[in-house]
Amino acid sequence: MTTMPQIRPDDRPLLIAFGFTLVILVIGTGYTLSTTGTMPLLQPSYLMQQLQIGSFLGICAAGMMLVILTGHIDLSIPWTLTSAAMVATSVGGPWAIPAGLSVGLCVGLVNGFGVSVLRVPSMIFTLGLDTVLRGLMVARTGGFAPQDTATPAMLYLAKAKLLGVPVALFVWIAVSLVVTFLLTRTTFGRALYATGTKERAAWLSGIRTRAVVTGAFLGSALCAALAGVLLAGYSAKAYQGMGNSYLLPAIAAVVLGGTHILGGRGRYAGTFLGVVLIVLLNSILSIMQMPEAFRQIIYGAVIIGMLLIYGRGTRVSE
Amino acid sequence: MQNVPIVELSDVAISFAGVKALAGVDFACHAGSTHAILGENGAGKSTLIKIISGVLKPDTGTIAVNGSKVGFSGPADAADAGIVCMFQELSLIPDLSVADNVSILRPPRRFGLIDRRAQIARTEELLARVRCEDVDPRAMVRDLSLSRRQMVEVAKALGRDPKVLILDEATSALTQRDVETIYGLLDELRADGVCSLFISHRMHEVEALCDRLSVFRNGQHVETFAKGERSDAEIVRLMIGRDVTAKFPPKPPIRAERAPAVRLDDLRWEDRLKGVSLTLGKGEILGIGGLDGQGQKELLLALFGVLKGTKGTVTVGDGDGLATSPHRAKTGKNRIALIPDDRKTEGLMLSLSIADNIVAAALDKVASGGVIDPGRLDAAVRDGIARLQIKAGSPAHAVRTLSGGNQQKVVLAKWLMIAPDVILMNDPTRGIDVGTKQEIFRMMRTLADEGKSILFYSSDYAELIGCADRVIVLYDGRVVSELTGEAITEEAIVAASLNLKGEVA
Amino acid sequence: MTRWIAQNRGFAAALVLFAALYFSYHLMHPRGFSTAVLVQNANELVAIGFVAMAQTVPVLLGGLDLSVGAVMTLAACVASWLLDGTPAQIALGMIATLAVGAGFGLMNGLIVVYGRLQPIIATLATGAIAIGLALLIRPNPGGNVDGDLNWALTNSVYDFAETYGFARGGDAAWLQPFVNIPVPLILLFGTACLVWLPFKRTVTGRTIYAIGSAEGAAYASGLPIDRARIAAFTLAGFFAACGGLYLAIQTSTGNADVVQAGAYTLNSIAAVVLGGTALLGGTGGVIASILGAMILRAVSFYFRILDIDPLLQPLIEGIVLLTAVSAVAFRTFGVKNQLELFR
Amino acid sequence: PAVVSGPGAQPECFAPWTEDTKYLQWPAKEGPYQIAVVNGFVGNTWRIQMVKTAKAYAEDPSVKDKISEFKVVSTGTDAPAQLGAIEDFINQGYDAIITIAVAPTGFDRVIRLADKNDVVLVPFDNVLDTDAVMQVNEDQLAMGKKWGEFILGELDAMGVDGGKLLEVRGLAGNSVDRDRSQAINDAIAADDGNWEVISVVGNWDDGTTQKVVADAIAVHGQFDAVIGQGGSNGIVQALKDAGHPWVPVAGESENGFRKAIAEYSDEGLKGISIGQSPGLVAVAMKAAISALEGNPMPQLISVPLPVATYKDLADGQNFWSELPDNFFTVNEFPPCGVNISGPAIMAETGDDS
Ligand SMILES: Nc1ncnc2c1ncn2[C@@H]1O[C@H](COP(=O)(O)OP(=O)(O)OP(=O)(O)O)[C@@H](O)[C@H]1O
Ligand SMILES: Nc1ncnc2c1ncn2[C@@H]1O[C@H](COP(=O)(O)OP(=O)(O)OP(=O)(O)O)[C@@H](O)[C@H]1O
Ligand SMILES: [Mg+2]
Ligand SMILES: [Mg+2]
Repeated sequence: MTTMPQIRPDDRPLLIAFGFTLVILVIGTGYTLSTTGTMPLLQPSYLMQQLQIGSFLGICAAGMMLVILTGHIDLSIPWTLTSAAMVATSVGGPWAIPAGLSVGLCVGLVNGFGVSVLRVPSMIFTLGLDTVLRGLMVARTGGFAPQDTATPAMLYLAKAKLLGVPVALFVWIAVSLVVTFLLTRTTFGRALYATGTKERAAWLSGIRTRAVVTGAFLGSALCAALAGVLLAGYSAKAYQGMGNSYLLPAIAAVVLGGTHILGGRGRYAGTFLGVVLIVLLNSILSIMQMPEAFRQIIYGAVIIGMLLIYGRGTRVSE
Repeated sequence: MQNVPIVELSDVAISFAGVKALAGVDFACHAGSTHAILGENGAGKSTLIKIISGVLKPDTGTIAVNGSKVGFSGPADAADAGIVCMFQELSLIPDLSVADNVSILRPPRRFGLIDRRAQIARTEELLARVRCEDVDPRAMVRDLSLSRRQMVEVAKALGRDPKVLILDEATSALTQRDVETIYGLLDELRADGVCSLFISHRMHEVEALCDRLSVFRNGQHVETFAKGERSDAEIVRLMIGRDVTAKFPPKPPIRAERAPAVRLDDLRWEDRLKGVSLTLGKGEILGIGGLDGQGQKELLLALFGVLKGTKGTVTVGDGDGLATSPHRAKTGKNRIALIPDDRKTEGLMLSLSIADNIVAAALDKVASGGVIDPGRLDAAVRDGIARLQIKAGSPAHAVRTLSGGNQQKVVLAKWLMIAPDVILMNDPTRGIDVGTKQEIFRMMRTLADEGKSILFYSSDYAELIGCADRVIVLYDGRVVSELTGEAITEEAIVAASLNLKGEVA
Repeated sequence: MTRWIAQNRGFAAALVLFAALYFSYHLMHPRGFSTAVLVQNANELVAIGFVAMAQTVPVLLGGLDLSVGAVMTLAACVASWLLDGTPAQIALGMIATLAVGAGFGLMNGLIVVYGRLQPIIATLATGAIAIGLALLIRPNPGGNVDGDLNWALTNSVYDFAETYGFARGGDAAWLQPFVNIPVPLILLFGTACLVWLPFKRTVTGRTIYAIGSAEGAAYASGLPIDRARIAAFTLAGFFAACGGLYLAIQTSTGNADVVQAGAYTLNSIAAVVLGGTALLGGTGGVIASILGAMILRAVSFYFRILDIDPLLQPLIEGIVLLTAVSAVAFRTFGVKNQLELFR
Repeated sequence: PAVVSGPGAQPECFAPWTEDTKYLQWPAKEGPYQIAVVNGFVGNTWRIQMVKTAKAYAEDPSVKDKISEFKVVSTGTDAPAQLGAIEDFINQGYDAIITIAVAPTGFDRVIRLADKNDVVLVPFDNVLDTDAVMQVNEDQLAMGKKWGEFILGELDAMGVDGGKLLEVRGLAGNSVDRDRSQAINDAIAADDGNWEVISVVGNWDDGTTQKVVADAIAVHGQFDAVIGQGGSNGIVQALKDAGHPWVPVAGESENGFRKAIAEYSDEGLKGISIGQSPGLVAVAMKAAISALEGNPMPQLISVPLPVATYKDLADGQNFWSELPDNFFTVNEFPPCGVNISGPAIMAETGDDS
């Protein structure tokens, strides 16, 4: 129990996540060198491609972080993402992207209402809404989105390159800047942390916690919708189930980035690193052609291992 | 008392993240005595008893029980050694029944399983000993009032057959009658050879109860002496290192006519408020008295917009109605602030930094268009810390690292930042040391003089007498008495609290 | 009685809801109120019922166990190798399966307690590990489970007796009051009563409630916090393994289905909530969660007797779930002291 | 059912799997029949198309009068729920139950109950590892073999006799994935060329496939051909994005894939598209009705593989360039009188945008 040297406890997860990312790169490069004699992992083009793919996850995770900071969780990401993509492509034309984002708007408001006003546990309300969205998509499209091809604008955002860097990456960075600004420089950000720490005390301090929680869910749903629109651009079309693989990695990224799962603590830079880490881990496992069984085990072990190293979570002694 | 001390600490030191909470403490207490531990907020009293009761482990030093060294690995070990602690924050489980709570650690068993019937019988017995026959052993603790809970806590402690009984500000929420019960109990226990360690900021309680006193200051054991060896003034000087002359600032002369800041007419809510009418004048400190749970808390909450479904008319300032949420209350034409009684869950966000807590209510004051101005924020925080003389290493530290008194100051600082017109206070000095209390009272008077209105509930009659311009006493959700000036006396308040006259004012 | 309802309002509401749902299902079913239908419904309930039980224990602590579905799957995969041969071998296989589940739960508990990790995130990770192990054990679905066992445990008491030839093949007079009871129901509620109810009445069991209700107070009272935590996760692993064991017997198969495991985990949380147990911990119980699971199942029964457009079914299911959990919330509109809304 | 000797009814439609396939016969029942389809997972295009085909076929004049009640339920990937639904329909007195099994085993109990009640249980698509029930499927091994041989043939024609092949696998742990992959690799092994096979897992899902193929290209540079079990749109997309030269690709029967083959075959996208058809459900329904009428039926019914290569694609016939990518082109089986085409179901859906 002595003073922590130089490193602030807040920075520890960042440093560890960063270190771990380097370790992954080294191991992966070692592997490719020994098997094929190449080192794609260190090529800018490969890294760019990974980050381009990672940007969809990154955007989802940014939104998820807002919700986790309030002490809630958003399980409706998969079908929010899918619905936004499917609606966007079926509207088409210049209104495609606004239409997709407005799906996010609606989902966020409903989630916010259910969690903050009705006070249904977010775990279960967002799960229910996810099921409803899936039902809506199954029912509405009957399997065939009337029009499922992405518009040129979506294609541009997801696939084009600007100065050799994928535009999707710029979108991710823009989202990151917005979220960082929100969290550190606005009253909304402060209120978010306060609400996540102790909603009762925050409410009694005159913070409109219902609005704050709703805002967080809105942010999450908008991010998911944006990711959906981009993903549809990347795949050139929208399809059922495109969001299925974004929920758990988003949560894992947020947590690996040092955000406390019960809310109130965490920094955006951590989430960003968490996403990079997960994306690289995934791509290395797939380069190694790791069978699914080991993939799952490694995935689990990495999360546990890193959190153990963070050594967070104070024992309650009071 | 020349025998082996029942608990003895030698050269104990502990620090938290570099902050020394206790250093080089030698302390001993003996069987058959009631031993007071005194000190200002943050002196290290709670830390001391947490060490004795096994909650915290000292960094250095040893603990001996009955002369033999022990190393507790948790409260359970200490309980095995006969050390039973009533913490300042209650240690009852709200979702378990009273009986479950009372026998939580060593329940009576049958066939290896908890015997519910025996448990209830045992609980009834213990409750009878603390004169709380009105509490149903099957009731959930969460349904009890704070004072009943404290009494259940006492029953629970008794049920453990303590050799050493520690009460850390355990009487802070108790009514007079219960306090008397506890006095009686402690006397009985002393006769049985139990050592009681008693922490309180109420000198008269210490006076009435204890035979020995130990004073702590800045994490150090200053002195231990028998009752009567020192005068009150000397004790206070030992505690805070200076003289405290007058506890309360002088009251201004009584003014008959004040412009009303808040007017209540027949305010009703559920079965807790049964038609409260009163007027709070500008620049007035209006005290609320009465036994615990007579609607005082509800009255304050109602004015702060927490309660729904209130009836009756409320006029705030000139013509505003009742706020519907704390946010409305805070941002209305007449700003209202509430200092809640439970600062750990209602007043503070414990793991957030001191700075974040201080600005929590006034975020828009340090921001323009929702964007925070770091310069203004820092200035505001510094101002708040300075104004209330909060003892803190850095504003970036979590509030939970502050001692209770300083935590309370953070709550006050938070609300002063919105420059409220009406301040509602629910027992703001609970667990606060004399020095700080004095500061708080002085601040209240200054605020009043600036034209702010204060509605102030206290469980301590002395505070009402010393501080309020006017006192109303609530009984069963009604105002039964209104006292002004010289008429504010302990007798008058007690009589009104018990509704002895049976009349409704 | 009034006090019981007041203190168990969620459970009482769930009971009424289930009774109404289930009764009208039988009324509409061409063979309503028959043993066959009861047996069928019971079979469908057991696995999710056990997993809901498993989820309840950590929830009472105020945590969540996101590995219950995966542990169930792991246990089923283990069982699919072990439930064949002589009765003694089968019995050993069962014990081994349950031990694997309980052991995995124990590991969860140790990680949570000594690694000081939040349960929800620790079990998210260990769940992945469990699925990985299950995939190693059963790369492809399959298995070999004693046929008699399958038949006997998935039918009524009469068939059970007939299969194993006791109580004169099920015709003994003393057995007659019970012959129509489905064996799966006995297994489910039997485990609940024999394991959970006694456990609840130990200090460790009560500590679980205490932790969920007020952890600091529980610690300060000297309760065995760590032991209770570990016990809770171990018990969760055990119940999940019971579910897996039954699943293996019912399907004679182990199947390391990732999607199914995830669905079971999420449904278990839904069941816990529907049963009236607070996710924040402290109140509720295992029996209530079985009831919650029964409600979940009962909703899907309706798709089989009513003529509902198949492509609308997922939507209706979602809306019903959302409405049910929100209905609980309408209480919040009656709350007069808004502070009660915020914990 | 009784085991009888062949031949069965309508052999042009209900072709036995092999010559050794046994025949089953149920006692003839009076129609019309109650028929239920118990689906597992719902929420991807294939399943939705399957459900719509089933509903459309139930309205088809050739069978409409023979069906008195028709229900479709989807239980999700939850084995007990699927078994429960089947048992429930047995209890309700349904005559035939069509199902896509969530697992290839575990149906012993419902098979036993179905037999006891003379209910015809017909698994299709994901079939069971048992010969106790009548099943309908396309031959997955043959499909894998065909894919492999076609690709090797095209490479041979191009004069390539060695290099890197990319195999995109399906859902781990699934028996269909296992069969297809095994047949593909057997075909490659049987070739005398010098091939290195890189396997990635695409889960039969466009997005996952696109990502893993893109990754593989980034790491390995270039492939001589791609053999994918599903998610074929994703393969095409990834090749296109990476600027990978068009090479022979084997894949499923998504409309988008066929559109791409038609467009780029001149540039080297020599494609083959073989589909597991959602129309199988109609064949299974027809087989169930036939069995209920008392006809002897093959225990394992083999539905011919709907193969289309770049040589025989025709717009408006086996793909539709105006229509979305996501639906499965092969839906009808003329020998069986199942004539519900993909676009026909689409027309039924209506265009509501
Ligand atoms: N866990 C902790 N982390 C950091 N600092 C702590 C911790 N516990 C106690 N302290 C510090 O130790 C000092 C002593 O605190 P303690 O709670 O013992 O005071 P106290 O005498 O009980 O005061 P009060 O009268 O307010 O109750 C304070 O300065 C407090 O800030
Ligand atoms: N969860 C926690 N983690 C770390 N330190 C804590 C925690 N909870 C409390 N503390 C520290 O323990 C010390 C003692 O706590 P306690 O709440 O008894 O304070 P206190 O000084 O007695 O306050 P009070 O006026 O209410 O007397 C506090 O100073 C606080 O810093
Ligand atoms: Mg203290
Ligand atoms: Mg104190």
